[in-house]
Amino acid sequence: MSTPVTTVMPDRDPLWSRLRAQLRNLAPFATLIALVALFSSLSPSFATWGNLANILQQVSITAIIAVGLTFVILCAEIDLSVASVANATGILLAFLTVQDASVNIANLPLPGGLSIPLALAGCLMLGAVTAFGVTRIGIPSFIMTLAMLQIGNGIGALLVRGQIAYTVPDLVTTLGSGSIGPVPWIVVVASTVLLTGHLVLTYTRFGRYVYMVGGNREAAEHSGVGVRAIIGAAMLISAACSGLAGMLGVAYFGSAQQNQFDNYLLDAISAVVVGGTSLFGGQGGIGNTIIGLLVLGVLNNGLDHVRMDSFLKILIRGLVLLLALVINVYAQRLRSHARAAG
Amino acid sequence: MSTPVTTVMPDRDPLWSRLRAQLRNLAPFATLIALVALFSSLSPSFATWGNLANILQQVSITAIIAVGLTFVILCAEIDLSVASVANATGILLAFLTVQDASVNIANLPLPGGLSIPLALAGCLMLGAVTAFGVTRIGIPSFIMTLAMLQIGNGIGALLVRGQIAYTVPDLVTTLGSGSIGPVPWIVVVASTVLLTGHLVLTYTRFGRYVYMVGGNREAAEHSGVGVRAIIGAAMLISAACSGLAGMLGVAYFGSAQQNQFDNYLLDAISAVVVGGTSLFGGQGGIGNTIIGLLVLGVLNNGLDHVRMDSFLKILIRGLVLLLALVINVYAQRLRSHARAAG
Amino acid sequence: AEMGRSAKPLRAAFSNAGLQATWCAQGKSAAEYWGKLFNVDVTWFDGELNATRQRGAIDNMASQRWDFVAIQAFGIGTLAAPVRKMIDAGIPVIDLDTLIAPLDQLNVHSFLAPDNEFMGASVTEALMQAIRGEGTIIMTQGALGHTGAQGRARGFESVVKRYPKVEVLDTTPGDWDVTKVARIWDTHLTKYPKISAAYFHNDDMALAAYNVMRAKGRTDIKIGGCDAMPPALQAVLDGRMHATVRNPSCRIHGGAIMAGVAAVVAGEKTGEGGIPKHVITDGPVVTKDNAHGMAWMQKQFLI
Amino acid sequence: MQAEGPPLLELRGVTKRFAGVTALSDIDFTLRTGELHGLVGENGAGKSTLMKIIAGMHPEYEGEMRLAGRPVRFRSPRDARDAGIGMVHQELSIVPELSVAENVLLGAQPVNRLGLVSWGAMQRQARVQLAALGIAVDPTVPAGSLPLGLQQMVELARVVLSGVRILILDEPTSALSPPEVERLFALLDRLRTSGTGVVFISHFLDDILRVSDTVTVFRNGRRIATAAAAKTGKPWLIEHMIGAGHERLEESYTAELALPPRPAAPAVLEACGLGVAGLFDDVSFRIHAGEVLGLYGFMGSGQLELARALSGKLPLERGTVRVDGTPARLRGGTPAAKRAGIAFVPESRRAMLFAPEPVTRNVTIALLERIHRILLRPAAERRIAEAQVRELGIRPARVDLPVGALSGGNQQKVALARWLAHLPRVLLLSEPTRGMDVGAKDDVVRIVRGLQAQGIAILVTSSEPETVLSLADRILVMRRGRVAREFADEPVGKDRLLAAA
Ligand SMILES: Nc1ncnc2c1ncn2[C@@H]1O[C@H](COP(=O)(O)OP(=O)(O)OP(=O)(O)O)[C@@H](O)[C@H]1O
Ligand SMILES: Nc1ncnc2c1ncn2[C@@H]1O[C@H](COP(=O)(O)OP(=O)(O)OP(=O)(O)O)[C@@H](O)[C@H]1O
Ligand SMILES: [Mg+2]
Ligand SMILES: [Mg+2]
Repeated sequence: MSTPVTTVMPDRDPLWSRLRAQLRNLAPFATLIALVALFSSLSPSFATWGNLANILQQVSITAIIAVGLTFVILCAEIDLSVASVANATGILLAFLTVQDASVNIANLPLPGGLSIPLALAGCLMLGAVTAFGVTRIGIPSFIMTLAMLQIGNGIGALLVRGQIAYTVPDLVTTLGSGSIGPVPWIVVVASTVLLTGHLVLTYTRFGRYVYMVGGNREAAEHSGVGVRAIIGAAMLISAACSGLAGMLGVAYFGSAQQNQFDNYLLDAISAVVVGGTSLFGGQGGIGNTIIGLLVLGVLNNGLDHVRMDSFLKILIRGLVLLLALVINVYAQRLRSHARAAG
Repeated sequence: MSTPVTTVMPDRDPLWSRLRAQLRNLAPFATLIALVALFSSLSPSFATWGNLANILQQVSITAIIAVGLTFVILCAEIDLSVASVANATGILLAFLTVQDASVNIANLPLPGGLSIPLALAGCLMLGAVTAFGVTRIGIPSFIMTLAMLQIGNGIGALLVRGQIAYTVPDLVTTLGSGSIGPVPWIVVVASTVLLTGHLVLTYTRFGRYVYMVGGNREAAEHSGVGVRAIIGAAMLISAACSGLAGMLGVAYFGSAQQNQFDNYLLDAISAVVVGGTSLFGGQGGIGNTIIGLLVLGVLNNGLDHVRMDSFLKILIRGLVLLLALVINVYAQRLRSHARAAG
Repeated sequence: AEMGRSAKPLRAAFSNAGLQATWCAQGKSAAEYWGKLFNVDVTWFDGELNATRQRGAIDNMASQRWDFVAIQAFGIGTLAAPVRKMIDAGIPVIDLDTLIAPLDQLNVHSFLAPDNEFMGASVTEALMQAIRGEGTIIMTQGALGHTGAQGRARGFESVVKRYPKVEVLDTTPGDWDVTKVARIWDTHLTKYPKISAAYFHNDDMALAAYNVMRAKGRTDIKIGGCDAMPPALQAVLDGRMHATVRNPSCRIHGGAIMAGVAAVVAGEKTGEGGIPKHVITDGPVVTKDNAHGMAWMQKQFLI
Repeated sequence: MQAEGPPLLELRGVTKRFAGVTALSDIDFTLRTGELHGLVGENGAGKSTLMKIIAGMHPEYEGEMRLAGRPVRFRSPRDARDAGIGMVHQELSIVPELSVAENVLLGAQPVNRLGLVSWGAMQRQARVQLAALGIAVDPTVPAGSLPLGLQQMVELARVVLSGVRILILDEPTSALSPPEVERLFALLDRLRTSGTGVVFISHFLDDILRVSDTVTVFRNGRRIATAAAAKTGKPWLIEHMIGAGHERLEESYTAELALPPRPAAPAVLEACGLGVAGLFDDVSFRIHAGEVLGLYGFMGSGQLELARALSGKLPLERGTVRVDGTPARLRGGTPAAKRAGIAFVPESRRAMLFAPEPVTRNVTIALLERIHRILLRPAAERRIAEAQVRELGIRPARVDLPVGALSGGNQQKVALARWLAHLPRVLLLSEPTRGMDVGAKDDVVRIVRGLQAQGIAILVTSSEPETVLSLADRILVMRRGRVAREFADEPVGKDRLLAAA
């Protein structure tokens, strides 16, 4: 073989080039800062500690769902069933818990906390069906999860039969609606899930495979990565996260009913992509998702603090979302220019 | 020139191989036949002429939306804003029409049918924004139209302000809810739109370009096709179809209100993909969409005819949808095997 | 207790199920109208017909200071935590139309609501009179999970039971969704050649179904609705609908302003000696006879 | 042949920069009427870039272009087409779902008086155009259902016969069988007589010398030389392409070589009765330790699919595979093949590299589990990648650069490095030198020789005789999915291979 004529060189200007490489991540961050500044100037009640706690609490459920969705989207797949699985799991949990006499559901109460593992098993089963459909049968995830969305809704409807159930096991009630000191438990749980997701994606072999599968599926396959196993695992993780969010959500809202989680689908997808994770896979991560969550959380919360025509709010939310996306795209373009020039 | 030496033998058994090649289209058709047989056996009121008219009428609005969506999906893009644009257009039309005194909206009534072109211009403007975002800024259509979904909802909310408007111009009322003899006008309109869509896709260069762009974007570009113009046009067509559906829908339902069309998003997407048009573009067409529309139309209508637990219906619809998808995928696989072996 | 205009401007927060619904939008206007008269500055938190969004909005409401608060919950039970926080902070919370949580679990200042069972029963009774206690009837329900719909269905059934010659053909829910109602009614009209009357859990669904009936030339069906919003009054007047019953949005939302002002200015207590824990705000059945007056009262935000 | 026609196309001082990289600098280029102009150069020399400028795909450039004397500037491929310029691209551009007829007339579907697409006319016209290239296929079948070589012919039929005045062919022959190439050349000859100017790019220097009137050599984005083909020769071309160091390369182009005697080593890979319906059948062979088996066949003979099947990518329907005597369960896909010790480098770079990811991750993706079962160890990864970069002489020698920013030849080396850092028992190389310039090809030969010395079994599949001849110790020739002949321990040359195929 040829003699080594070249030596390995370090980066020329590490700080500046690192910054530029982070542009994709910086753009949503800038959006976040801008929104915070805007709402702080518009309303004195916005920039308070109490409201910060509010925001964190409000994004917690979305956050848990978004972690699973981040795995799926990094694999260049999509999961449209997250909200529906969350709903079905929450309802299943309540269905398996003793309800107040006033609640009129033919449910199957189980002793103790047994309903928790069973509900989790339920959502994992839904995830397994999705994984099977996508990886084995080969149905594109977009339509497979579209069908699962309806199946999840169907299961929820069948169990709760238009009624509302209120009681879930104590453990879940505590985690969903209790606090330790000033910090709501649900924020703690969401942070833990986010952190775990980040660690898995960044520091484990599985996490690397997720990025590689999303980056170039064929190349991953040719490198001996079990692509179908990775995608299946991402689908299962997504179902598990949704299930957890559904259980805590029932405790948080204090009730389990049909269609309760519907808008978490768009919220979670928006959070992931506004944060800058690419829908084409392979780029982004939990850090991005956190920024995306905060952008949307601040936007939703901030608009409530500003006196404004209620009917205008919906439009403004849409416009800000669009603006965030445009900024993202331009930032990404700048970044790839920077990289090509570097 | 030398005699042709590279020859691909013509198919041995043209009929059978043609049939096999059509499997992708046959599978949804078989699903349709099975559903019709099932519901006919379950309910005597299902297989009647009157009910056929019902089904056709019920799928008409979805059909008009689905035509535009077929163009978009054939280009390998997606439009999640169809229902929202339909809603906004319907509301805009009512907003520009003189309302009954009992309706309490600060609207801007225009004389005569002037509101119709204006409402159409409105939906085309929304389509133009989408087209600009997707083709010029480069935002993936999935998230661009997600943002437009919210913007459309915002515009609708701002115009109708929680009220319900009832009146639209006479022309629209006739087309949306009138009949010629036994045939509802809306079925005539939907058929015309479907037929036009089919003719455009099959017999115009533009239509063929749509397939080329979806089948191999690079090849289309190399052949001098203005890919961005084609995608932009598909987005505009989708917006126009949605707008038309929204206007007729308001007449059909007799009212314009917020969130009225929400179901049509999933219905239209399901119709297109259940019919066998590929989400990856380039394969399928209006013929497929028609089958998909009928499958879903029969399913929704048939379940209404069967005496069955209302809560179970939701689950059953989801399961049948999933089944249709699985059959589609297997049929396609069989077909490509047939092709590889042929 | 003594009532009247507040001397200093009061800050009140309101939220109802979702301003997409005409009933809620009318309630907002009524609250703002009465608020102006009583020197109350009303801030609105839209529920957007969505349990999650409303919860977020009420969380935000609860992190601010108010003199009093009035809430109609979109999803029962979903707002209990932030509402409890406001009650604990001493803010009078007036519960509108739908229970925020079972009354024994949450100490709201008062619960102003119509009796859904009564509304369902009274309109059904009017329909029974119209068809002389004989024939067939269909009920198109709201969302099955909705307590209002459940009450209206109970009222309907209690009346129908008393008419043995009336057959109930179908009770498929329309989920408040006019597109679904149109589809269901296509099927009903095909399936049942003879339908004498139809009861809808709200007027919007009734008017959507009327559209289908007219298209199929079946305008002989006696239609009953609920809410008696202006377009339905118009429909009653020109004979498209036979009857509806007033679900008095203005009375409920305006009443909340008065209850709030009384609580804050005059220190009116809740329960015995003050405002009752549960105030039933029923409205009347509306037929051609009283529709004009009902329309006038609504314009003045009286009912 | 002489080309003294008037200038058809003239480029003056064309420079093209891509965000910091100068792909072309100050190029002058002239194409005359009725001239067939051969264009050669190393990978990344800028040949395709110049042609894309001519075909309107890069509207931003410096310099000027004149068409028949008049200055032009194309904003889009459509402009160029309207001006009578057609290009067959290096990458196949077929729309697989559409019919053969539509692919032949892609973007120029015939319309009737009403402006509607006329399907009948389209099929007739497609038949005529295909027949001119000597192929008869049913124009109504989807183009994607044809073998790769025919797909390429369909694309050629589209551009070559669309009546263009200037025809650009960017490596059109890499997927064609020799008879197909012959027919293409005959057609080009006819076009030339009718006054069409043709630019022909290829790494097959013999072909270039055979058909061209004029040849131009590019190096590092500059035009190095232009001369009448008759006055040059292969050594001249190589010298101008490579600059210094060309002498060694010229030697490796011997016409006939003797395959070495079979080594007395144990069999590593034993394949027995392999088959997949419609692709190949009844294929059996063994590869010994330290042996390179060449698998040669025309496009569509099944050799590429065979390699994919051995890699676990394509499910085998019949037959058994043993590695070191142990049966390999390939049902589990590529991970199972990898566990069995089989590694695969596919023919397309796009199918093996993660373009935006740094070199390190591209090198270590296949051996992460050897570093740690669960966790990642970035420092260890970096060390491994740096060692490989040094070993293979990958330039620039930076492991943190996105692999997409490397030139083609270097990308190919990174793909090889992935398996060198973690030696498999069996290495499957599919078209390892397709589209590579002579220098890069030579690097691959040396890398393969190094691996051979370490005792692994190597299978090289290719439809280019040169590739197989330069690498293999023993050669199997495949024809229509079956093994047609074996060459072992005997002299073999290009003509004998072709005769067997
Ligand atoms: N779109 C692009 N963006 C950035 N760089 C590019 C782009 N296209 C080409 N280049 C660079 O321009 C140079 C010339 O590339 P070009 O494709 O013209 O080479 P070539 O001579 O055709 O090589 P080959 O023989 O491998 O096809 C290379 O360094 C390549 O990386
Ligand atoms: N798109 C690009 N972005 C950034 N740098 C590039 C790009 N394309 C090429 N380069 C760099 O430009 C330099 C020249 O590339 P070129 O393709 O000419 O290399 P080369 O010496 O011909 O290599 P090989 O013989 O392996 O093809 C290389 O250092 C390469 O990394
Ligand atoms: Mg080179
Ligand atoms: Mg090239």
